[in-house]
Amino acid sequence: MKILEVNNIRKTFGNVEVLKGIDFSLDKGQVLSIIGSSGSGKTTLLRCLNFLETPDAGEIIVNDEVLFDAAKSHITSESQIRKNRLHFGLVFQSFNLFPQYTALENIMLAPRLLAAENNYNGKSKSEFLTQLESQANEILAQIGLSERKNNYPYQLSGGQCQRVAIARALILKPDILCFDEPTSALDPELTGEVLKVIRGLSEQKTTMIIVTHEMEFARDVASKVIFMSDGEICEQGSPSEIFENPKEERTRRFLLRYSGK
Amino acid sequence: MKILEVNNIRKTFGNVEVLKGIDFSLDKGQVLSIIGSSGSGKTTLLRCLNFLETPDAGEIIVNDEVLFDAAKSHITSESQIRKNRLHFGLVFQSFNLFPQYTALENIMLAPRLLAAENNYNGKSKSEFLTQLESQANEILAQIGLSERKNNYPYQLSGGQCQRVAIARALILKPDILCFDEPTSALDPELTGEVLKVIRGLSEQKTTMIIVTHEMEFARDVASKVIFMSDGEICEQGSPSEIFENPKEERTRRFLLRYSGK
Amino acid sequence: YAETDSEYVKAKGTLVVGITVFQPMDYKNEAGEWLGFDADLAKAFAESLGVKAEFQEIEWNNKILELNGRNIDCVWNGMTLTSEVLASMACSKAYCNNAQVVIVPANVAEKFQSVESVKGLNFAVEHGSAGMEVAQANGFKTTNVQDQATALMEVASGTADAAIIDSLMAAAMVGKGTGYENLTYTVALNSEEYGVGFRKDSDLADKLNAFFDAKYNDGSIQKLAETYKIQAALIKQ
Amino acid sequence: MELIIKQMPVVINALNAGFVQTLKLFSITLLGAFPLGLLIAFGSISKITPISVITRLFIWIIRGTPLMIQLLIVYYFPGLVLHNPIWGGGESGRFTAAAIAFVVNYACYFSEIYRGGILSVPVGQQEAGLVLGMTKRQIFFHVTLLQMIKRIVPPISNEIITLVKDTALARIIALQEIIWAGQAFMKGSHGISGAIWPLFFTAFYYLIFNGIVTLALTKLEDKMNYFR
Amino acid sequence: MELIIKQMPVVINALNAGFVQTLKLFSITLLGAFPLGLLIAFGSISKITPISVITRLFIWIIRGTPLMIQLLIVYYFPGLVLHNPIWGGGESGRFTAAAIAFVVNYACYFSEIYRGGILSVPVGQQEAGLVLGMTKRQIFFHVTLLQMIKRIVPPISNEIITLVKDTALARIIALQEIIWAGQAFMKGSHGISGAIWPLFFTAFYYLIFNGIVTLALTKLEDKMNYFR
Ligand SMILES: Nc1ncnc2c1ncn2[C@@H]1O[C@H](COP(=O)(O)OP(=O)(O)OP(=O)(O)O)[C@@H](O)[C@H]1O
Ligand SMILES: Nc1ncnc2c1ncn2[C@@H]1O[C@H](COP(=O)(O)OP(=O)(O)OP(=O)(O)O)[C@@H](O)[C@H]1O
Ligand SMILES: [Mg+2]
Ligand SMILES: [Mg+2]
Repeated sequence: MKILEVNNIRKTFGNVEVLKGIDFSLDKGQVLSIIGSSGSGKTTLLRCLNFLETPDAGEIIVNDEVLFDAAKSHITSESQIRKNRLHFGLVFQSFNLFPQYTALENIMLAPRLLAAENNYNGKSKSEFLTQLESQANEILAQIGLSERKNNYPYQLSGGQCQRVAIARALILKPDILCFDEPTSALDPELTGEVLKVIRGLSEQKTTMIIVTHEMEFARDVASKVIFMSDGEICEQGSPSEIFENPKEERTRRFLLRYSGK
Repeated sequence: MKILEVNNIRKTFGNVEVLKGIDFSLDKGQVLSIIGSSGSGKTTLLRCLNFLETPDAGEIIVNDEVLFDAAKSHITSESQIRKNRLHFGLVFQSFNLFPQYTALENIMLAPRLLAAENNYNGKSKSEFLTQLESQANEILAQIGLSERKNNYPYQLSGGQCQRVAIARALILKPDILCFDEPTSALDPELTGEVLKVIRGLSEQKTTMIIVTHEMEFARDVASKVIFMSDGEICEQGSPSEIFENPKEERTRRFLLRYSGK
Repeated sequence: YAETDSEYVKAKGTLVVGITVFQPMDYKNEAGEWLGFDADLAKAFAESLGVKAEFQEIEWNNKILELNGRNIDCVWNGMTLTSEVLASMACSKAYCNNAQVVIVPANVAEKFQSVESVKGLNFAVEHGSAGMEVAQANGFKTTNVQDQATALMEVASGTADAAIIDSLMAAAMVGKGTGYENLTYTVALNSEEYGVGFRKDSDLADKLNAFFDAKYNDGSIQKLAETYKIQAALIKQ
Repeated sequence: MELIIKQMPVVINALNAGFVQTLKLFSITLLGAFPLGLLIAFGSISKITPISVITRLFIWIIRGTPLMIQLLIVYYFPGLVLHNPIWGGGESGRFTAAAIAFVVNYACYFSEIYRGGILSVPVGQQEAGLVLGMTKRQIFFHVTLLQMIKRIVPPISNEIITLVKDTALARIIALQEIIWAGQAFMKGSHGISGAIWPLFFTAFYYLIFNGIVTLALTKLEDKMNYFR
Repeated sequence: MELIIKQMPVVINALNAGFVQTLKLFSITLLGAFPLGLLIAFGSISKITPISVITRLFIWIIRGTPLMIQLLIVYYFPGLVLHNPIWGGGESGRFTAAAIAFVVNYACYFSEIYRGGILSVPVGQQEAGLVLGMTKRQIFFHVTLLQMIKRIVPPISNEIITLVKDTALARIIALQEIIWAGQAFMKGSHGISGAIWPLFFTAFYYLIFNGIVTLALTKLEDKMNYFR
């Protein structure tokens, strides 16, 4: 069952075409790994999916609903974009936790504000907050951070911060969770704990798109791999197709660089 | 032939004993990899070898010459310490290139100042500088940076910076070259080029001590591996001994953490 | 220091005269040289001591500091001999009459020709000046400003209804042909006298008194007064 | 020395009165310049070019000329040039004029600090808010504002310390602040004349005032340190 | 208006003369405060406790009191209290006293900036030098110094801009800088009296002076941008 369809996404900054027509689709519960060298447009693609950038052309379709159509983008209202964003979650490379809130507060802030706008969906405020907090606690337990929930970001290690960032995205129950190099700002030793959480999510059939430089992990966890080069999808397929039998010369060269030989 | 002997090095900061008696030795041309979890004292050990910290106890012997003996350390003169330092080279995790100098100037600065003190070893200044520059160019070619020699550090990628840092240490011809996590500040993609340079040095039989989190690389390049834990050497041996048949429970647990499983 | 103030002055060869710009007593011509009734007299007095007169503009507020700190040797600048001045300096005899007069905008001058009529006005006066004393003695409402020129400006800008300044200054600075054409002066609130101030215990005050006597007797002071049109105010020595 | 001890109570009383003026000017300047500065900052980063150009020109002029001249212009210009002496001549009119000059001057300095503060909050914070479905308004009030405040506390503190001393400039339009009160004893006031020590004594008032303000600001900075 | 045009040449001449004093004070303050500030900075981070404590106390007092009072004390204290009027009463003595007060005041402000600059060069730079066998002296001159200068250019620039305007304070001890020259026409000078516009006109001098200084400092900052 297709959850996401991306058609012919293009994006130009100034006079540099960064995305040159990206097409791919994703089934519910699949994990997509995007690999590719620096500057190939991976981050820009994720930012387009999360409406942080407006593509110049193309469509984004989620659950058969057209969320974005470049042809009509100028008539989309701010509040419509806000709603569209909630189909996606995004975990940044540099976490971007809110430094003035504890781990728990970071997780609860967005749903609390959203609910306040909707009069707490008919519940009383305190009832809603109790429910929200128990939900947040559940997620905290899932990522193994129950004990640090009252710590501020600066009191957490990089790996712990990234896990809070994942929890913050999860609580909004996005259809598709995106990761932009979730471990590249981390010490190698702390990388493991974040990868473990992502692996756990994949076992629960969370639909995910993961931009990563961790080749071994990408191969392990993905159901589908895209190799991007220079704003285009150069090659896509199953992990074994890409990693063991890359068809394209560019893919082969890219993978070689990771071994340092 | 023993090039380095370290006997019972101890170091305390405040009331925390960070190094609890470190003993090991190294033969000429060997490559030693030091692994161990964060806070186990690896950096402190390298800093002691390079006289950036003064150990509280122990000896450091290079080529049968006692460079450091804690019992006599208080009578060692500044200029003696300077001389001792030149037996070692140290490449920092964060490169610490001098930002106001080009790659070439970074490499030439220290030997130039040193020679100026010694009246250019009897040569004329211009003759000396020509020789030094051709030497620097040779090293730049060796690390593959001939074309970037006139760039300032901010114009270089992390991997290129680290290679310049290596060249800067090499030009002083140290007996033992030390690396403190030389790739951990780098994007995974740039790691390869630095590791390649280090691999090249090992093929030329450069004696090296490498603190690293790149387990695969450590296994590959090292002739000897030390696993440190909590200020002590927990286990040492050949790469295959440590990585395939670790004797100690602590070593096993540490290595497991790297797989993220 | 030398035994007496006159020896001190002679030893350094200059008599530093503290002044502010005050027409017609001390002011600069277009070439930038100091002239005026006080300035010319001071030059002559210095000459009689065998030293050179040096004019130094000061911040009027700081005149006692300047004198006691020996940055200047005398204050000779149309200075009214108020009780405060007499208490803190060694002063010469009075040499010139003065009055504190009320300055008002010319267009309303008719209404303010008596002490009674100006009672309700808001006055700008120089802080610590004779004008301030007179105003207080009459129970006027005052605003104290830094100097008399500022007091004039306060009236011109309408931030005060009236000012009280020296009549000699008023004659030179307000009315037709001056910078303040729209102002005029009306009531004189008192009569008072100008003197020259030296450091306490200075012997120069007596020397100046003798100098005044001599110059009055030979008629040169009177001639000088005519030059600056203040002959009417001159005091007989 | 004995004389000084005898004069002390009178002097202290007069200096205290002057100090009250100093303190009033100080407080009103802060109260006015904090919000006005924010307004000016928004003007200077406005996307409407005429607004931002004019605001920046205004900031440049105010920051480029001495506060002393600004005081003279604010106080005397309406009467002298516009022939409309809006301030009146009393102490309260002078105070109002001084307060306006100070508020505008400091608001311009503050605005530049605010601007820096707003721009220095990493854009990632905004984007994180957007991605979580927050509105721009919610992001400003719940995410950016406090981080901005944290960043501007140190530079604003410097300006506040400068303000402590700048209040002395108000004497140029005859506002009788503490230095004026100290100088009065040189000229004669309260039966004391030719006394210099009261003027120098005002330095202690400044040191103590300054010390208290510095302490309070350090406290505030510490308070903001609960996060990083 | 016509009158103003007639008065213009005379006024400009007089203002120029005042401006020369302003300029002289400005330059000498910088020339003196740059090296003295470094000395004070070294004192304040000295490992000899009495030196560092006394230096810091001194800095605290100077930064905590108005420059206006410092000017009054430097100029009048020797004569009034020590009975030794070292400055004399002339313009040159006043200038010397003003210059000393300004140099010391600004040196204290600069010293804090230097201190910050020295401490902000990462310790890794020193360690890299040590490991390469360089002496501490070589490291200071060949590695640290230029990086420190680069870091302090922006805050020093701010102080220099403030100095442009602070020079106006010297009028308190009757140094005839440009505002004094402007005010003189209110009282009568060069045959003009009761003219207020020259005083307001001085603002243009400040704006232009300020503009030139800002430009020069921006150039300098750009120059240091060849490395990061
Ligand atoms: N806002 C922008 N304005 C201009 N150019 C941009 C902008 N964002 C990205 N680019 C350019 O677009 C190209 C693709 O950038 P992008 O960040 O998507 O690459 P990436 O694949 O994520 O690389 P990396 O692996 O380094 O994160 C780069 O050349 C980048 O310089
Ligand atoms: N200058 C110092 N003062 C006080 N404690 C220090 C100092 N330097 C290091 N330590 C402490 O010594 C211990 C060992 O630190 P060290 O940096 O040697 O560990 P490491 O093995 O290099 O760790 P990592 O893998 O994180 O670099 C740590 O607990 C650290 O906090
Ligand atoms: Mg990216
Ligand atoms: Mg380390």
